Amino acid sequence: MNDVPIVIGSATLLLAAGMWLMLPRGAAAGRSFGTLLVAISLGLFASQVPRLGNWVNDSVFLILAAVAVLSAVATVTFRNPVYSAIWFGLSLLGTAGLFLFQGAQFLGVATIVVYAGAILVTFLFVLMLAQPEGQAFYDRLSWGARLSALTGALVVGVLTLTVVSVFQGPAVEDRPQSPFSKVALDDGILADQHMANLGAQLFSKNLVAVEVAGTLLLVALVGTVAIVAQIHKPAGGRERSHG
Amino acid sequence: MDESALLENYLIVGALLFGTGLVGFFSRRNMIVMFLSAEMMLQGVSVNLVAWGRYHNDWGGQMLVIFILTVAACEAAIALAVVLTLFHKSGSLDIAIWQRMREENQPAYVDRDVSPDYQPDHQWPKLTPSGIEPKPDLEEITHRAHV
Amino acid sequence: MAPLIVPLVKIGLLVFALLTAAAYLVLLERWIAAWVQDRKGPNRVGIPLTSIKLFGLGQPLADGLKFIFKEEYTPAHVDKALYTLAPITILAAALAIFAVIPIGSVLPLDLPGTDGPIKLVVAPGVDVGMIYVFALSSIAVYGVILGGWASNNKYSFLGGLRSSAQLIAYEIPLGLGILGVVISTGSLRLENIIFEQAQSGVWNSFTQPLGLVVFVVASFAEAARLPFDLPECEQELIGGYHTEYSGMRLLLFLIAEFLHMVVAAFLIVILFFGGWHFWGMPVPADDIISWSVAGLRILVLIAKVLAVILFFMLIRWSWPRFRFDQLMNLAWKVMLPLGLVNLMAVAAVVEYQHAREIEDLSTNAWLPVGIGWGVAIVAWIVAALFAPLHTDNRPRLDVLQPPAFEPNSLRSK
Amino acid sequence: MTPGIPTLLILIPALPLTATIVTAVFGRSALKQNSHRPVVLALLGSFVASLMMLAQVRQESEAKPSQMVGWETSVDLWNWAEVPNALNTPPAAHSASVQGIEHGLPAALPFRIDLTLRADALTSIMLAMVTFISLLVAIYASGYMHGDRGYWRFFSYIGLFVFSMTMLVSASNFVLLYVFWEAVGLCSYLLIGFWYEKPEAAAAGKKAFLVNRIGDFGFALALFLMWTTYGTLNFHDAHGIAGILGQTRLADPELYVGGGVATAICLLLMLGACGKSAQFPLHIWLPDAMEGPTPVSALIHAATMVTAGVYMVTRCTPLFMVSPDAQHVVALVGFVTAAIGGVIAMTQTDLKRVLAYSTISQLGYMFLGLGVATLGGITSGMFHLFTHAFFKALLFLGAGSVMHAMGGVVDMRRFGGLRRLMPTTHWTFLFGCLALAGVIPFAGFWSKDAIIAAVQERAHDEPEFLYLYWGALVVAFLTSVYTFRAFFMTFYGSERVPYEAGPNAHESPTSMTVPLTILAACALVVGAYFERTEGFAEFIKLTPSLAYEVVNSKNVEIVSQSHTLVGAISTLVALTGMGLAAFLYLGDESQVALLTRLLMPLYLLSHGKLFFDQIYNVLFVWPLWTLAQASYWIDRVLIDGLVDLVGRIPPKLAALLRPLQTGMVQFYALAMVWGVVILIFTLLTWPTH
Repeated sequence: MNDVPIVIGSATLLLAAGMWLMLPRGAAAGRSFGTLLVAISLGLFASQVPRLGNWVNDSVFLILAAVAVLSAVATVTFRNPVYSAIWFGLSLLGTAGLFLFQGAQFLGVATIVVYAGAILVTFLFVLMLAQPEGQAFYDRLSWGARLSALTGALVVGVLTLTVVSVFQGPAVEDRPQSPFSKVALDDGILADQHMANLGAQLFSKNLVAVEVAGTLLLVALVGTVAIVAQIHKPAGGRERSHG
Repeated sequence: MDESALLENYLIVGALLFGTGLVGFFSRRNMIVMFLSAEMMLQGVSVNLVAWGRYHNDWGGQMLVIFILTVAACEAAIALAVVLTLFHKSGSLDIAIWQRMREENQPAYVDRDVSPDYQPDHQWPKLTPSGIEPKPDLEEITHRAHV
Repeated sequence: MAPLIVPLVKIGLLVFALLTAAAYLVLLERWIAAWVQDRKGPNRVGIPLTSIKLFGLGQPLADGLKFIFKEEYTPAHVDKALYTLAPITILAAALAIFAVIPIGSVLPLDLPGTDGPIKLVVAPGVDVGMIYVFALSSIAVYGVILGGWASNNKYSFLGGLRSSAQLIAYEIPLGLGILGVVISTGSLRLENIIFEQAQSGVWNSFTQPLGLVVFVVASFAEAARLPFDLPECEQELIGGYHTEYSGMRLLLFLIAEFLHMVVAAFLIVILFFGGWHFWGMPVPADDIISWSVAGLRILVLIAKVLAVILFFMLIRWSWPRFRFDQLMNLAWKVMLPLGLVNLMAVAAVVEYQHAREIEDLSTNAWLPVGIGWGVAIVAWIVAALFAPLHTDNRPRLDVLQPPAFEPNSLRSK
Repeated sequence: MTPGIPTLLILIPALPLTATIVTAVFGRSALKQNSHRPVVLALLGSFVASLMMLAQVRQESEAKPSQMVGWETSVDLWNWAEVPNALNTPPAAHSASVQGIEHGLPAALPFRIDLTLRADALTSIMLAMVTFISLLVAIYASGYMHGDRGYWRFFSYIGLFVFSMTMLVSASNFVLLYVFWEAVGLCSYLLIGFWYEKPEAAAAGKKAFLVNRIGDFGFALALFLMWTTYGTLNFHDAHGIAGILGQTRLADPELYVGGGVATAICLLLMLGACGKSAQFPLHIWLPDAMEGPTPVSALIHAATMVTAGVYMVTRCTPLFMVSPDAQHVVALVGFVTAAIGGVIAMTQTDLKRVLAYSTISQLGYMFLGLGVATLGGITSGMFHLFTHAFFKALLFLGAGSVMHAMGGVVDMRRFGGLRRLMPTTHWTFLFGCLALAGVIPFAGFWSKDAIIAAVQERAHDEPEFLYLYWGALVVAFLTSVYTFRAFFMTFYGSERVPYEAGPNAHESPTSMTVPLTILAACALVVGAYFERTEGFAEFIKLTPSLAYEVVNSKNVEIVSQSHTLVGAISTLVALTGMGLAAFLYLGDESQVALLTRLLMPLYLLSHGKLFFDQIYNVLFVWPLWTLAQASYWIDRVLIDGLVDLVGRIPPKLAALLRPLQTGMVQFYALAMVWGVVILIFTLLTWPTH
């Protein structure tokens, strides 16, 4: 078991190096090497966690996770922001698949509706309006690429180490085990009437939170209009109505 | 399915998404890509929450993710408005333009890797402007275009 | 192996049927166009190498062949990856929507390894069916946006931008129209929505005429059919987002457009016109259904869908295109409030029925129907008064002089 | 049906206040040159109300209940402040309560201030006088101030002043009195500095305000002392506590604390009165106050506000009665002031300043009368206040009329012989002069004689007062001389008009001459009328605090046996003074020059106003200025230096952290995440046991 910290540490370093190589750094090359390093690092991370025990489940999960994480890496490292957005959309699809895999049907679909259908499209819209030519010089540059890649990888490493050291502790009896059987889960969170249960939860236990979220949406709407309205406020009081 | 193994896998996926988002937020200069990275961090958190909710057979995780979605929508609206405002003021999505809030005697962050007169890869030919410059249509300016 | 085979067969049949249908819908559309314009439509192409014309039924085949064998031309200035990705995205999304759409109810076919009769839907039992449809229709936007952007052409680009704005704007009234049905049914599964209407015999279009109007208008816009085909209007944008496309890629775009229309027709029928239900048909439980009833249901559903598609085409050839600002006004100032009003009315009626414990709608249909129509008429009148769509061309008092040129100091830096 | 006394009491101040608000709000934009209308209307209303109240008070007073001493009534408007158990050890003097324990000591006294108005003889006569003079002055000012840029401002100040003054005389506790005492001071400041663009006017306003502060300081101390001594500040009995001037205490004079405390209270009150009524040594502000518009001089600095001190001392008669030392101080101060005023007025060349010093002198007479502290003295002091208001207002308004015609010139050497040019002003001014000089039968004669007679009466008991008696006669002589000096210099001799007046110097408009005429008539008759009917003194005596004197005093009768003799002497003195003035100023100026040369030191002394300003400069202003400079230096260099030193440390510390503020958003996020990473890492590796 003593090699776990070493493997995770080296995976972290590989991830940092790979991310650094992949990040846009002007004319510097080495992207494909960086991609290789990141892939190796992800493989090392994957090697340190137990598998799910069923080859169908395993493969589905691994594919979804790979889609999500690799698209995420691509989002961050692609020079063209439009590509970044597309990759992010793919990453969202992967995440939505992960949600579905967990039995969170509504979240899987809602993520696509909200993120991919509304947020990302709006951002693509703005991006295309602002940078119709695709990329600008600042998209070829990074701020502190080395430091940020190291920091991000370090966070991943620390979190992974924490998780692994808790779940695969030296004493087998100390490792956490879910107290819920398959039957209990099927009666609870994996029940057939998913939407009905979710709605019941949402509007009973979390009613206040729902109201607060609604208020938040309203406030954000008003705030957005207020912020954007001042763009069109001319200096000399001349205002063109677009009503 | 081994529930604790599932949880562990999901936690690590969440950590990876979160860390990748961090890297993007730190290093990218384009405000919209920064925003995408921030959203990616939220995705990592959401994955964690859903996994924990399944592990504990509790709806709280999914509830929280629903609220994360709400907050993300609000955040997107506000961030979009702010980005648009900043873009309107500077004509660029570069975050480094907005480093004026630094301390007085701090040196400005300047780009070293690419010269400022960077030209994008493709240079498409442009037609030479010719003929008479069109005058602004008075009617279009002085009449309502629509209701 | 049956659990895998049955869905695969379903998918294969469905895709084949849809693609063929799309091709023949093009022919149908051209016929209708000719009929509307009082001329002859395509009527020559029949069986090749013979002189049998078959009313031009061979036309789709010829078209398809032409598309397939045309040179796959990729302009030099496009972003190749996204240029290729765009039509694939849009077609994939359009096809994937059909995964949850029931075509009829069930077939009383008892195969080994399957439990019960075979459901005539690719993915039965998806609890979030309606939201799934919604999610995939929002994915379809990407095809248009990316196609427009990747073409690196100003017309395409404008088409893409218009499309994204339009689709996002009309998703809200679309959702509001769906929500009314979902509230009154209490389920997001399309099968349940049909079954509910079939049981009571009161279609949702009777109780929610306002919702129907909102949904139909929004689905026209989502399908980018004619009164709302701003993203690709020939007169302004040449071909919109598919200006730069040709060959197979263009074919994919065109098929996807027709599939959108088909999806819209299916949804309108299922949500508002009772799906496979027609009065006088027996409504037995799924597991004791007979072959004749099952077949009748499929026929009824297809007939209804065809009728709606015909309606779509008639509208296309009889209605002028909106201007873009009118389109936006219609979405935000008319359809959104109308949808909200409908939603609130439905919610009130449902609450009332809950409170009075009225379970069987068929015997108590007058109240919801009356309220629905009353609300619809009143809301329509109010909307017509407050959001007139005529053009106001009075001189603008605020700008009588052309604005002076003001250099934007920040931007020039 | 006439409104009752409570309604009138509220109405009298409320009308001018309303007019003030209306003028202040709408004057600038809407009323403009019509700003006088609301104020004049309100003052007319107030005056009518005061007359009605006077009649009712008279009626009520004569039918007063037998157990009452004098007659009074009070109206509680609302409770202003209340602190229960404010005074835990009741003062020795507070051994009486109205109800409950007759002479016991309550455990604790509340500090309670009500907004209470009172009506009695003194108040009602003051109200009538104030509103009448104000009304006439306001009418006069509508002509005099016409065309001024701050027209609306002027009238809003006038309204505010009348409101404050009426509240002052009708207040029924010392706190309220003090508040409005300050309010009239404020109005005085505002009106003196009305033409604030003029540096002299601004300086005069400041001077008046500051000098008044000294007096007010004494007044405030007197209030504190009274509170600790009597446990209340009410005039009347209220809420089971005997007021300072209430019926309980008046009926039993033993309840007044005597000795040093009483003297202290009285002297502090007197200090306040000195400030407000321009008594020596605080008289120096009044001549400078003539920088204000002339109607203001007439209204505030001659007729009404300066009499507030006299009113207050009169009101507090019971307190003064228990302290003979204080009485002597009052009398002495009064006499000294009268003499100073008379002497200085002899040589002033500024018409308004002559009148100002004569005001000081006459106020001194009033205090002399109050200081005599017999019933006769006090009533004659009040009587002089009353008559003086009329003829002094008349004189000032006449002077204003002259100024108006002469284009603002007040130097008597630059004009002369105006009697043909301004006949109405001439005649009315003559009436005023006769009244001031004390010529029979003009108003001033009766009241001044009453004072001199009261002094002489007191001299029977205390021979020291004989000096004051002779002194008062000398001052009367001086009064007569300087009054007619001013009169002759202005209206007789060869006709001279300064160039500022322009070619068409003429009589003032009707709105100015009508008040002059009315006041002239009053100056002629009020004294004689009240003297003949003896109405004034009889009426004033119905005031509770004076009625107590009637009950307790030995000499109930108003002196009248020696009155005739005194009257004859003073008439003689006045006529002699007139004659001297005529001799000096009607002929050629050689006599004046000769006399001036003969009495050069005296002349210089008088012309230099006895050098009070200079002495004060040396005694107070310079040391204080030096002290202030030293304090300024200490504050600037020592204290500020220390504070600055402390303030320089944080920037130095902050300079260490400043490089972290790079302006790049990413850097901040990075720093945050590093913090989290370090935290998690520490938690992971921290030894748990």
